[in-house]
Amino acid sequence: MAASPAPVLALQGIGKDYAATVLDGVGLELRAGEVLALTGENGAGKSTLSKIICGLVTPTRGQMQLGGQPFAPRSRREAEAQGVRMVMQELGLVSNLTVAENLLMGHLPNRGGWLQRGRLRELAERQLARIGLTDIDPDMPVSRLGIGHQQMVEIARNLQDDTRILILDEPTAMLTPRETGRLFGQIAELAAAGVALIYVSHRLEELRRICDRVAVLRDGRLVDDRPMAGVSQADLVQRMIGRAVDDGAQRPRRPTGPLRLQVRGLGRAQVVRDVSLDLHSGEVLGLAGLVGSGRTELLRLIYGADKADRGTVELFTREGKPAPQWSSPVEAVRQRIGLVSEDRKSEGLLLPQPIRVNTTVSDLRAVSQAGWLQPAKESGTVKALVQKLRVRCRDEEQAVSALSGGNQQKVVFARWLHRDCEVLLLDEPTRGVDIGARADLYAELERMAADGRALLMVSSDLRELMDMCDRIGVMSGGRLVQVFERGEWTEQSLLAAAFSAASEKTIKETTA
Amino acid sequence: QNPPKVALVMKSLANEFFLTMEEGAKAHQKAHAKEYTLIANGIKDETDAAAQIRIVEQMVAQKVDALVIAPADSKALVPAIKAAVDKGVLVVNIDNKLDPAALKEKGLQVPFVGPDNRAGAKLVGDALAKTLKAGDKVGIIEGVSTTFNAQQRTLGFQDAMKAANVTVLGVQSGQWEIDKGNSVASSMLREHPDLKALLAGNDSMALGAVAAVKAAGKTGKVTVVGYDNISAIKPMLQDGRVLATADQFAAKQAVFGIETALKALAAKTPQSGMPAEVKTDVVLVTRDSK
Amino acid sequence: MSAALPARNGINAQLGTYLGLGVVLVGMIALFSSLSQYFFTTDTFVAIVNEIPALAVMAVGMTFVLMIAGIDLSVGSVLALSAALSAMAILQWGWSTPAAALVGLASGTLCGLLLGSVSVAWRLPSFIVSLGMLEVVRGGAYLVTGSRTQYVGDRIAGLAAPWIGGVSVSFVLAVVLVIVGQLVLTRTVFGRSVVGIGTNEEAMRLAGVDPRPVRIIVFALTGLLAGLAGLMQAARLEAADPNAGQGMELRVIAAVVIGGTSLMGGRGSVINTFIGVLIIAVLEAGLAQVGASEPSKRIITGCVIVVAVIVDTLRQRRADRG
Amino acid sequence: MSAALPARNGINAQLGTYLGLGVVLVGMIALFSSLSQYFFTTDTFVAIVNEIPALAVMAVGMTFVLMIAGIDLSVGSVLALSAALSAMAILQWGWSTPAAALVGLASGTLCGLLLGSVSVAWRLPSFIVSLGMLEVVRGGAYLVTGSRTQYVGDRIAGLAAPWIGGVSVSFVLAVVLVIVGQLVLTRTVFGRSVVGIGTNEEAMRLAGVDPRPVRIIVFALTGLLAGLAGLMQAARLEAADPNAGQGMELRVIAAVVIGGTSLMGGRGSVINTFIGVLIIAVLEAGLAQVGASEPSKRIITGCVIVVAVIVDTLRQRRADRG
Ligand SMILES: Nc1ncnc2c1ncn2[C@@H]1O[C@H](COP(=O)(O)OP(=O)(O)OP(=O)(O)O)[C@@H](O)[C@H]1O
Ligand SMILES: Nc1ncnc2c1ncn2[C@@H]1O[C@H](COP(=O)(O)OP(=O)(O)OP(=O)(O)O)[C@@H](O)[C@H]1O
Ligand SMILES: [Mg+2]
Ligand SMILES: [Mg+2]
Repeated sequence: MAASPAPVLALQGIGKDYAATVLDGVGLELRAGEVLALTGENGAGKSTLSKIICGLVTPTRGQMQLGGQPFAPRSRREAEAQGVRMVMQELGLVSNLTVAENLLMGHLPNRGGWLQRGRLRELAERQLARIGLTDIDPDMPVSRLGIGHQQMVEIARNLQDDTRILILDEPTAMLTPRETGRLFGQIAELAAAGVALIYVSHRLEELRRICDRVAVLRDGRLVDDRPMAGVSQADLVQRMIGRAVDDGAQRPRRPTGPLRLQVRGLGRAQVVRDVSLDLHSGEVLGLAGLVGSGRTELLRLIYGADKADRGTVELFTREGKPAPQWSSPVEAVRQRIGLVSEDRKSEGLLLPQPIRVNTTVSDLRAVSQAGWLQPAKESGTVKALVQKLRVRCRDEEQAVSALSGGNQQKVVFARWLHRDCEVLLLDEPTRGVDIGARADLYAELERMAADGRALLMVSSDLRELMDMCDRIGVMSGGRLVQVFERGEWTEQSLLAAAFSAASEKTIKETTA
Repeated sequence: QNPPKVALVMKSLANEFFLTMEEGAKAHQKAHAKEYTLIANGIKDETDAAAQIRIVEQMVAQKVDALVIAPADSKALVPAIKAAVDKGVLVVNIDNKLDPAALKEKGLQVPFVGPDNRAGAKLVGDALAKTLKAGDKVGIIEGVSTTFNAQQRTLGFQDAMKAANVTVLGVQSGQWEIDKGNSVASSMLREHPDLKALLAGNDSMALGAVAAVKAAGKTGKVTVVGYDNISAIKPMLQDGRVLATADQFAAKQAVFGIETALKALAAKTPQSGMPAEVKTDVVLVTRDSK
Repeated sequence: MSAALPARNGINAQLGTYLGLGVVLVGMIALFSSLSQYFFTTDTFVAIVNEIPALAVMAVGMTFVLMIAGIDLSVGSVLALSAALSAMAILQWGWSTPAAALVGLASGTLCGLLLGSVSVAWRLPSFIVSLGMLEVVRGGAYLVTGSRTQYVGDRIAGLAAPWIGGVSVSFVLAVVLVIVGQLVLTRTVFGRSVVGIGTNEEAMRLAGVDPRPVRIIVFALTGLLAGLAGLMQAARLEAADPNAGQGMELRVIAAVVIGGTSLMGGRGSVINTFIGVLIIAVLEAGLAQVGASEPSKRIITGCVIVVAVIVDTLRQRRADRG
Repeated sequence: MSAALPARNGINAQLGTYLGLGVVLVGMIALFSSLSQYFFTTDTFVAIVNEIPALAVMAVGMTFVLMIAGIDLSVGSVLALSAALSAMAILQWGWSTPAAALVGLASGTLCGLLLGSVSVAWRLPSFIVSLGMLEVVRGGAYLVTGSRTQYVGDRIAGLAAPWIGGVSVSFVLAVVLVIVGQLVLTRTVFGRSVVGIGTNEEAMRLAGVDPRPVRIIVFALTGLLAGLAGLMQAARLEAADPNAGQGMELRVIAAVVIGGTSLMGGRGSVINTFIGVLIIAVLEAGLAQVGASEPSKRIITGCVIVVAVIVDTLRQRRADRG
């Protein structure tokens, strides 16, 4: 990577104050053809810094130069006009518009205001092809895509020819290894073509794989900025959070208790087909699979959030007695089943409401008497959970919308701890969660398992599954194709299973 | 040969006055079932001329022989009536007189069968004036200010007050409604503590005014008069909470119009050969009226 | 910050919430007092106070409806129907006044229940269902009364009778309902569900709170309160007018929105709604009292609605930022 | 699936979109034809066709407003004001008819522009701003006309004059506007921005599309169309009635919502709106022709509104699933 001597982008003393100071005195240089890793704890200010660079947030202090010229974009549009683009951490697609329209929104091809539909399709197809999405119909409404595909579209949207700087804010949080691989290929190509990239992620092994340099933010300050070569993972963690974490060393299979959840022949349309599985007390069962393989839908069917076309789900108490059936989330929660959904923004959180309100919704009876809430009890309960999960916040009255992504996820988690769930369904539970917080969540999961609860966890992060789970089921094309016992799996065998059901065909079917 | 078909188009049938009118017409038709058939319609909102035009057009499409109409607006209905006449429908105007200038411009002759609202209001005002002294102060609660009848009644009230040298302190709209009439009345009573009487453009607003007088603790000190003689006003007349109202014989109004139309149909009188005006009665109603 | 979220710094912040609207209200009173010597008198305030119960009570219900991102356009018709039924129960069927009142309240509740159930069962926007109800229920009021204003007399005047210092029972009842409404919204499980459903219905469903019964109850409650408003109105006028309450839905919604409740759901306060009601009532009374002409009444009313909302919004934004 | 999303299977799917409402419409026509021998005649349909232009034109604008999750309650008042100004321009200022028409259109556009700008500038819900405008503009119409209907006569009747087969210029214009509206919505950058903003405003902002000018343009356009509706109405009445269009906002919204446009934004079709307008017009015409009583008119209208929306919703859901 031959870096040219003059930086394309230079930041000096960048600071941002909201109610509190979230960025302070950040100085950074970025050269053409370079991939910079930007990392740090949840709430360290990574997204804020990225947004400042691409014009979405105005800094309180400091200057920027782009190619030697002063650079102070007032809107994303202005930044994009100068070739500065960003893939946002949170999804920002418009569900009622087509894939093509989303890809080109802001510069739709037109003649006198009238869309040129042929050209639109052509441009969209070209852009999708860049990241290997040849199997998506550009005229399909985005609402029909799974969240993983949406993330790919979001990335594709920012792969433009005129890009000088591209920021990727946790692009792989929702992606499985295949898509991640394609993305990395694209990143290497861009870097070779002289584009400067900033890559924000909590997945340290990814950073080590593709980045040239690493910058670490802590509490809004830049605490480290050095070449990636020679930096060890432990070193990075130490820098990020100021302490070492246990990296989930090889643990033996947990002792399993009685059967708690029995799924038989569960299916819905073409998305989930004939899935049967058993989940035991004290066990963590993982679910791996490619984007769109039906894992999310399976969890929703079990939970009762969607109606199954066929199949049964049965729950057993700790004593092994069959519990009542349920057909809606409301009844499921009554049976102490919880779901951490993958899209916390639209399906999980009450964004403008305080942490307190978000936490106790899952069981308001526990903090009320005869229908009247007990404010002291409620606050106390939530305070304890906030402390236990180390949610970074002013206090439990802060609106969830003002928390960083990782901390928002902790609040979702707190909700189910409050409900004291016997069976917890987790869909990408550590999406966007920093390594320190992740360790906190893992520890909590560990405690739950040890306490005899049953956990079913979907994740696109194979490392996480391999570290945490006692068994891993692999879904492909809506089927549960194989279940591996601990010790039986390797990364290769899991991936092979995930690809087994001719995935290209699957995508075509499910999106038609 | 089928009996002729007559369409009766009124203003709001949610207004007791027009409802009574409709019922009178239906009773008349029942008694003369062999002589004609009747389609009666009203609009939702008394001032919605466009809605009434729609009904007139549908009546023409229904191929009625005669149209008896109480226009929601004395000018805006003229083009629709002209179109009806051109299609050979015989038109009779009741209740609210069509604008002579507009009719003239269209070269139309439409007989008006109905009362004189201004004269009727003057009757009520005169009855009130007898209980007042020169220099006393009163307030007027008008109907929807933009309507012809509301304007005529206010003018009639003012005529009477002027004749008796009584001061009218204000005219405010109660929108023909009991509730609005009530709040306007109570505001007037507060602003003018020496008010002696409230003249309401219809009985609904008079009912509202009575309630306002009571709430202000002025029962017996402030006289209320109304217009229309609806059934709910009768107990008020009896115990003196309302001094007087006017009766335009709603039930007969439409009947007069229908009879005029039937006569012309029978005699094959053309539209242009119809009489210009048939005045109907307005009488004063007080406790002593039978 | 809306009052549905308990204030952070206790009493002070709570008061701050009412400040923006309070300023508008006081400004209006001052203005009218300078324009009319009789405005700033006990009589005026007693009269205003006795005029608002129906509006206030409906606004309490509407606050809950807007909180769940719904809307109820049928309240004016429901008011008329419930007053009409009560009146007919007394006049035609010879029922006792309490029994007649119960019929009125029950009919209101049923209307709300129907509205809520239909909109929940078919997942239809309450806007359109209540628009349909507006027509149907008004038709019902005409049917019941034969489209004639029914004079009932003293027998139903109880609610409107002056009580302490000339203030009517209705007003006291309305104030009690405002306070109860606020407590229910902020301090009960039901209220919390309302806030949550208004903020993100799907999230609430996945968190195990079934939004459907909550929605239905909110509409039924609003129907009940509209029915009560019908009784209050009938008591004040000693008559039931089948045309009563026409266009009232927009006045009610204006009061609630002036009070800072969001039409998008999740944000609102019953106390602020009450201040909104006061603003509208003072405005109407003041304009009538100074004898403003019809066009100027319209223009001023429109401007006040918009200005009040702007003032409140700016204050709210400042508070959110600080 | 709404027609704003390009249909996947071309013509067939497109037709399917209109099926649910079409069934309701045909059912109503069949019913009224069986009730009245003169209903199914050219005269009736010509009359209906000439009644709807004002409603249809306003509904086109309202579709766009609902698409961006806004609402405009002021359209009825704007109709009255623009008719009033045009009439006064002719009567008082002695202007030519085209110049007067321009004044009417310009005033409508200005009202919409004001509404849009205020609601965008302070980020206020258009519901409340337009509620304020409803009052202010109505007051303006009273002022301009001196609260009296202004008779103008033949000179402004042009738009309503029968043209081909008795069908008026207004109707042809309305149909053209419906088609143009649909094309703008589905085939232009502006239309796609409208859909996008209604679906997810924040995402559009992030994608570099400033929602503010789009919002303002939508309201200005709706004002312009309401102004045009005012001219159409004035042409039919040959007069400007300051009370014209009262309560029209709810009829317009009912038509648009019956046509399947979502009040939450992002989803709608101008063609379907037009079918909604036809449903309302046929219903009103039919009820008038059979001479239904006032209460039954109300009750039937309310039920049809709700049933039409239920039918359309069920069809849409089935389509979405299949
Ligand atoms: N609009 C806002 N108003 C107030 N505070 C904010 C706002 N946006 C972000 N913050 C705060 O700024 C801090 C930095 O947030 P940011 O999203 O940049 O963190 P991050 O490093 O991207 O974290 P994560 O890894 O969780 O995505 C957090 O404490 C967050 O609560
Ligand atoms: N409502 C729907 N209509 C049509 N297709 C759908 C719908 N919901 C999901 N799908 C499709 O079903 C497939 C399975 O989706 P699901 O979200 O369960 O997969 P996943 O394994 O969780 O992947 P992801 O990483 O995308 O979340 C996807 O291809 C998705 O596009
Ligand atoms: Mg971030
Ligand atoms: Mg998923």
